[in-house]
Amino acid sequence: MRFSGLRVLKEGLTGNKGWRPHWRDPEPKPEYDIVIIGGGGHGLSTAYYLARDHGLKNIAVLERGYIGGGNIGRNTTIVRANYFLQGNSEFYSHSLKLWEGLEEDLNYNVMHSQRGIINLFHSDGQRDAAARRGNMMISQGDDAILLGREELRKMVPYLNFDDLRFPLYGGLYHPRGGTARHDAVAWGYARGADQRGVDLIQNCEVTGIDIENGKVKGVQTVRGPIRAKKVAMVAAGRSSQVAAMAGMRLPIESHILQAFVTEGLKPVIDNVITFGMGHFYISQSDKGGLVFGGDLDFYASYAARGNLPTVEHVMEAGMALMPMIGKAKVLRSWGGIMDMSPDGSPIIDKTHIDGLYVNCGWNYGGFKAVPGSGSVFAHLIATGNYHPASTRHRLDRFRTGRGIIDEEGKGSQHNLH
Amino acid sequence: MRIEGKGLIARDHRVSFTFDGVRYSGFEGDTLASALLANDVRLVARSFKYHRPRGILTAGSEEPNALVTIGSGGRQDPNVRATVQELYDGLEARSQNRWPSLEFDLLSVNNLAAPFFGAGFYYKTFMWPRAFWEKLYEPMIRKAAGLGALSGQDNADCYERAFAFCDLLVIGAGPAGLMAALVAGRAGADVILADEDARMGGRLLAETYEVDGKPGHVWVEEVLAELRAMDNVRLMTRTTVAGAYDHGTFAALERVSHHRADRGAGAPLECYWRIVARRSVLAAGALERPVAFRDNDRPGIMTAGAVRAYLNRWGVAPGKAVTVFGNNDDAHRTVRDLMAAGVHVAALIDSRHDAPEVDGVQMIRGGQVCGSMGGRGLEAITVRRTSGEERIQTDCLAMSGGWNPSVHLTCHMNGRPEWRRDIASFVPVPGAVPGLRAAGACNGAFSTAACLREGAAMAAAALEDLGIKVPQVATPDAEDTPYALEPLWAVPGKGRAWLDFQNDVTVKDVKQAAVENFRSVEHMKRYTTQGMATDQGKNSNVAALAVLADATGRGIPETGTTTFRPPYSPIAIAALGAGAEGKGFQPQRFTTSHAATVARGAPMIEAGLWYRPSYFPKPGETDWRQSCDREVGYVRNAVGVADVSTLGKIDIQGADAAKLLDFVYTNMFSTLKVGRVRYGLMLREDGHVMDDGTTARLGEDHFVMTTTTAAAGEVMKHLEFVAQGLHPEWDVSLTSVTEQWAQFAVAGPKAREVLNGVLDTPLDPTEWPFMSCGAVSVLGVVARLFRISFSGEQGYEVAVPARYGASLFDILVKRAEALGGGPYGMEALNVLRIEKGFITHSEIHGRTTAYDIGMGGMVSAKKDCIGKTMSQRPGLEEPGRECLVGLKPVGQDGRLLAGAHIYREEAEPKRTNDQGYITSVCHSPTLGHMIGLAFLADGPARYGEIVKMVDGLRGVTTLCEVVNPIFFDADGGRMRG
Amino acid sequence: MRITCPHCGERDHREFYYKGHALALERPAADAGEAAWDDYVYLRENPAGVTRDLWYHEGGCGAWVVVTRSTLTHEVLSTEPASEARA
Amino acid sequence: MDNLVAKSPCAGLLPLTVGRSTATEVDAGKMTMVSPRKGHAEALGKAMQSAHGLGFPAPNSAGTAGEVRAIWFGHSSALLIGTEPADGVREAAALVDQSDAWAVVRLEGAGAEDVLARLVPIDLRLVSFPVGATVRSKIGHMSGSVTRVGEDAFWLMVFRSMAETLVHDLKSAMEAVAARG
Repeated sequence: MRFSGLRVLKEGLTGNKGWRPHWRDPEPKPEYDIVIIGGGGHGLSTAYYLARDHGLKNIAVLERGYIGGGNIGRNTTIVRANYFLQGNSEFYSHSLKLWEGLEEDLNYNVMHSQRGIINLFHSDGQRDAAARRGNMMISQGDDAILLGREELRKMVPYLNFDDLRFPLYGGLYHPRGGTARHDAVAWGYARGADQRGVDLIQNCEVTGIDIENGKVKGVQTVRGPIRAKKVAMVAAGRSSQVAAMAGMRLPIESHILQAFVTEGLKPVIDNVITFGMGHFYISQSDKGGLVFGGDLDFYASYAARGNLPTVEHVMEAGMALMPMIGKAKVLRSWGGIMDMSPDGSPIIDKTHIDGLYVNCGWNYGGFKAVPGSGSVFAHLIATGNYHPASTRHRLDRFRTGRGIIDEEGKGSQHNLH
Repeated sequence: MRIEGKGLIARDHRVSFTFDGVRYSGFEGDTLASALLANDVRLVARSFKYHRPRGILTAGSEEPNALVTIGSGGRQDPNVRATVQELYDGLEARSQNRWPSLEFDLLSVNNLAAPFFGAGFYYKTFMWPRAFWEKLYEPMIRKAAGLGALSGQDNADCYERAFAFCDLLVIGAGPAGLMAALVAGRAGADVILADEDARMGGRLLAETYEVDGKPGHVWVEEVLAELRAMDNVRLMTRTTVAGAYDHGTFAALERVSHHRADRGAGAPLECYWRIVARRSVLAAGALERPVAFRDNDRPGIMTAGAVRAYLNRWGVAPGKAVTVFGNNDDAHRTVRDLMAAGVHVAALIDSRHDAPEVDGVQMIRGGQVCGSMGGRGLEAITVRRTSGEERIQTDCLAMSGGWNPSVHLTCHMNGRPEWRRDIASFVPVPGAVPGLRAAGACNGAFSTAACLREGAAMAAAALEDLGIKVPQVATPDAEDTPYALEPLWAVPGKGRAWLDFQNDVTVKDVKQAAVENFRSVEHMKRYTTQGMATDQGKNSNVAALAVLADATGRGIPETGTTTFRPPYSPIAIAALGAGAEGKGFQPQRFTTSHAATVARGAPMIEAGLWYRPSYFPKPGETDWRQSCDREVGYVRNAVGVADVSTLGKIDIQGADAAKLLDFVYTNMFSTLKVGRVRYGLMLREDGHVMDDGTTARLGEDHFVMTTTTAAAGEVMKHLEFVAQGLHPEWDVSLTSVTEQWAQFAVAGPKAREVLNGVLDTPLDPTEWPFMSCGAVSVLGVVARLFRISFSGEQGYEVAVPARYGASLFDILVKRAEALGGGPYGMEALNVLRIEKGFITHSEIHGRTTAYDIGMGGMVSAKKDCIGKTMSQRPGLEEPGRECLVGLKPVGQDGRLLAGAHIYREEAEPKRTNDQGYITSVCHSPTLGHMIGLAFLADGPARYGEIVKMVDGLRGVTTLCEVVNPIFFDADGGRMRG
Repeated sequence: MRITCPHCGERDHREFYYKGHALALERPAADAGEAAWDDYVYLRENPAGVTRDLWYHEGGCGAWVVVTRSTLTHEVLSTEPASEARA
Repeated sequence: MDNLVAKSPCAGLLPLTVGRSTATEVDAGKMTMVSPRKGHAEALGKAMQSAHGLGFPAPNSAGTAGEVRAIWFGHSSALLIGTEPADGVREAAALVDQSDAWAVVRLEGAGAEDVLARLVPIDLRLVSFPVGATVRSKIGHMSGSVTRVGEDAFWLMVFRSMAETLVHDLKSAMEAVAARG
């Protein structure tokens, strides 16, 4: 079924009786060409692009709970391509281009909103770093504008220009950055993959990975064994446990990231604003809630909930930067489990086991990567070659020291990225 | 309509307020909701999506409809629940989400278009043409969305935060909570009793039950009086315990001044508490659930318990002819209370065929309300029974679908409540929050007697855990009626039946979600927005789950459990982040020369938490560059003085102090002689540079290490980690002495002359060669002197105990000025160091190695050190890495920009041709042109090459020559001289 | 979250800085080889369950503390000074 | 001839009285960080006892002997206040002069506990934090030291450079407490 305004009109006039499931709930088959472990954003988009770009159909996505139930269902919905290191720059640029055609491609309104992102800076040194980043973006063919203090004031007059602890020098503006409706992205990819013949199997936890003579043979699940020629691990939040089934240890630590939404309010914040000195970022959803977050809770955890010191720090940053949001009331807070890698950048690679692939380590930037990640991972799985936009996200870069992509410059301590 | 003789309000204290500009009056003790109802105001708000007229549904913080805006300007407070807002004289409330007025709201046209606005409609449309999303559709949607509005002005109220500790936290002061507090209080335990209401007592204030043979509210007052008299009990009214966190930590919000007309006394509006409790009792009560039927959202339709609360606590009848509709015995109380108060009850409709009889009222057993009529308020309902449908004229419907225990806090640590079939509700699982026990209605015990019993028992159990002896406390007599109901979630039929009132989610929406395969409860919630309004599904989640279960042919337990995230009810960001406005965000650190520096007009810039001067302007200078160039000139030609106290200083003592330094620095320190200073480079264990600085050997076992300002804390942690974690066997003590010493750089050809003016013994140049150090006497005070240089000139740093810092700075500056020099700031300091090719964190930004910055040779081959092994990974040493170079423009006027990227002269400036980037630039007054430090692929091999600097952001392209990063005095003769 | 510092007693975790897994205490010899160092600096077991990790009581007494706790429930099972943890 | 003039960390900032609490600056005199050398903890305790009349303080405690105080200050250190460390102490410990490193503020009055409850994440009520108790903890966003020196009096210490923030934070908390009556 194609979605359109006309369709909505027609259904509305006939009692909305014609709607059909967005995806099937098939029984797992005994064998697939490719099994994808993880029905989150990255798993679903990988399946979608395997089908769309490589004509592969005999694919299953195995999801332990419900599709889209991981971090794609609990993030702050920001989409951007403002990285400054080789490896990330071309990858996120690729991803953003896919975002820009996503609605037509999926025939699903994911409400991708290019409302612009402003990264604030507060010193000459930070301006230099912002300039380095902006220049990289431009050289990659993306958009970046360096805003001075007065230009910034025109765009976002409600920031604290008078007595902010770290005064506002300006911002790096990325007009094509923005937000998207996170759940809809998962659903859109799920529907698209399903329409192309991919089996999405929910409530199907993988309990083992079958490996013989260094080659992957399939997986064990709570719904029985499934044979597969290739297996892709895309289970951010649980990457280490899945990899352990294949006898692997990953350079990943799992950490909690909390996020917050306020009650619905009339439009007041038009862009995405990030306040690096306060580890704070905020946007306003189309529904009116202020959606914002900050830094990690900092300790390794799988509890998917955080604690108060981080909550308070995030709110302090908000009050410092924009005291006009003080009366907005926090409605809900939640925590996601982040795959923190030792350089803050993802891993998209083959493993030493033939036919076994890994996609993990998204730190807290996985949402914007969903289209790009699926596209380059599908390319790798289907062709065996690295996609040109993702030649550097290698698993062995830490061992060799070649091509470490450390945007924060914090080194090997996972929680500092 | 107010009922004489009823209610616990202060009839002798009349207060006046406005709603949408119309003046009304109420009494002290009223909420805005009770006062509006007393004034027969029924239309209070508009819903989120369809802009349906809405009234007041509940009498508590779970209210989904009656949200208003209080106040204006910087005090404008949107989305305030009228049911929570206490009335005060002069209160100004306004309705929300309507235009032009509450009565005539143009966007109520959405209601007519409802067939096209079903669940998830926007995912299916607004996709064409593509450009219209940001330009047309989204702005339209955004404008329509949201309820209240922020003023856009800075928040003008004061908020505060605090910590509290106790043995037992009792959450909720209804019968269960009061008994728990009483038992624990009498046991002598350290107790906090917190309740979100302005008045403690819970349902006992809203019902007509007797406790211990007296009216419930009288018993409440007696218990409170006893508790107030106990030193070991703290009563926190107006305090909502909003979140349960690890290890007995709770977040709570106290509404300190929302009920006060005068807030000018400096009192905080709210206080956000972190309460640490060794044990806790959750006595949060239960929330009544509505029944879904066609048009069940009209003003005048309320929960039955709310009708009783308005009647009994506030003396208000919400209608002249009230109808009661329920599926349980509890609803019958509403009939009895209304009749006893003389309010006409039009009918009692009980969906159960075997419901017990209630005398004196027209009773319809086995009937269901299947629709409502009315414009902006209820006028009539339709009742369906086996014999057919019947219309009843009524202006208020009190409905009850049963009660949901308030399990919310028990979900905050991922606990999943379990389904209890007999009460058709979720109840907490014991242990869901460690140390917390649920008692009373929130635990599924609904009679007053059961609440009292459980409250006492749970407190006793908690005290036993803590080893506190529990006294015998008799449970007072109270009603012990069993709670009987037959589930009724949604009355079948055509039309729209509301589940989530605020978000306009109907039974149809949930069913449609199920049809579209959003069958997981989480999918349904996200697809329909069910439960995502400001009440977070308190009123609707269980019913929606039941509808979904029915639509998917599953039982409720298999369909899933509802979960709740903190906070229990919304909390203002200003409360959570209280105190962070302006300079309160982070501590400010001031050097001892701060006041003098500011007095000289120096603009201050942040360096970490510190403030340092940018430059010291002189009269006639119109541009910072003029000041900067002049200050550079001081140092190059005469003498400059700079406060360098912000650099981290760590005192290192012990027999193994030298071993520690050898281990944390790449180069050797055990060979350093006493009285000498050495530059050191420190790596992280992953082989990249962490920090640099000089370390002086003051004695055989005594060193003082200098770190950069930015990395002082990080280095201290690192050293402690090595000393405690990796080599606990070493004898070494680490103490930060950053704050003990005020330290000033005195640099330039006349530096010695300035110093000799303050040193009690003049410097002997032969005893004080470059990189020497030692104790000196400055104007009679024991001080330290280091001959080091970050400027490339003859330089010293003199350190005195910080109490003398301000004084010494003044003296040094005065003496420097007398010699043609003066103070210099960060801008000049930066120029001086770039001219010398000295690095800062602009260069050692966490991604560079010793090799990259040309210091590969400083990694001693003779010993292991932190980071050495990993720095030898192939990728960190191979050709092609970007390494430090100097850049100078090909023409004198060429402009360099930090952050610009570097390309080969002929190459197109695109990423794939990128050769490096510029980290630091300045105009060098010494050389007369701009200079820069940069990282360039294979840089040191390319001296003399012409490359292109491109700054696309600022539209600047400059040809540059790659040069040695030491631009000035390459052999260092000046600083040794 | 509350953590018992071996010196100070039970404290709010806002006083602590977190480093990561306690294997940071098991620093390999310089010549232990590539695999050992990769293990030490980068690879993590990252258990969903009991783990031992390193916290620095930065806002308190300055002790490095090894905390044994569950990453699933945040329950703290034991704490000890890092200086005594390696033996 | 130039002369060095001493200036205290809170000069110009204190005293301050709001409601029922008062903050004043303390001139504590000589302050020395004392850290026992490896294997000398016992000897240090004895040396301190014999020379200064008080032993090396146990964690979370502070001792006084006349004008001399010893405040436990970290995992292996204490601050010896009001005296020059004796030679015996010097032999057994690493000594670091801290006389100028800390701002020392005395907060006293009936409201003092309530003021600190707004700043310090520790139960500082008299029953759990008696006279002679001390903690290293956070005061607002700052690392500091809190010692109860009397039934309703505390010593607060933060780094000297943050004296102004300490006074700012104290003042806000004192005003909020006072406004509650």
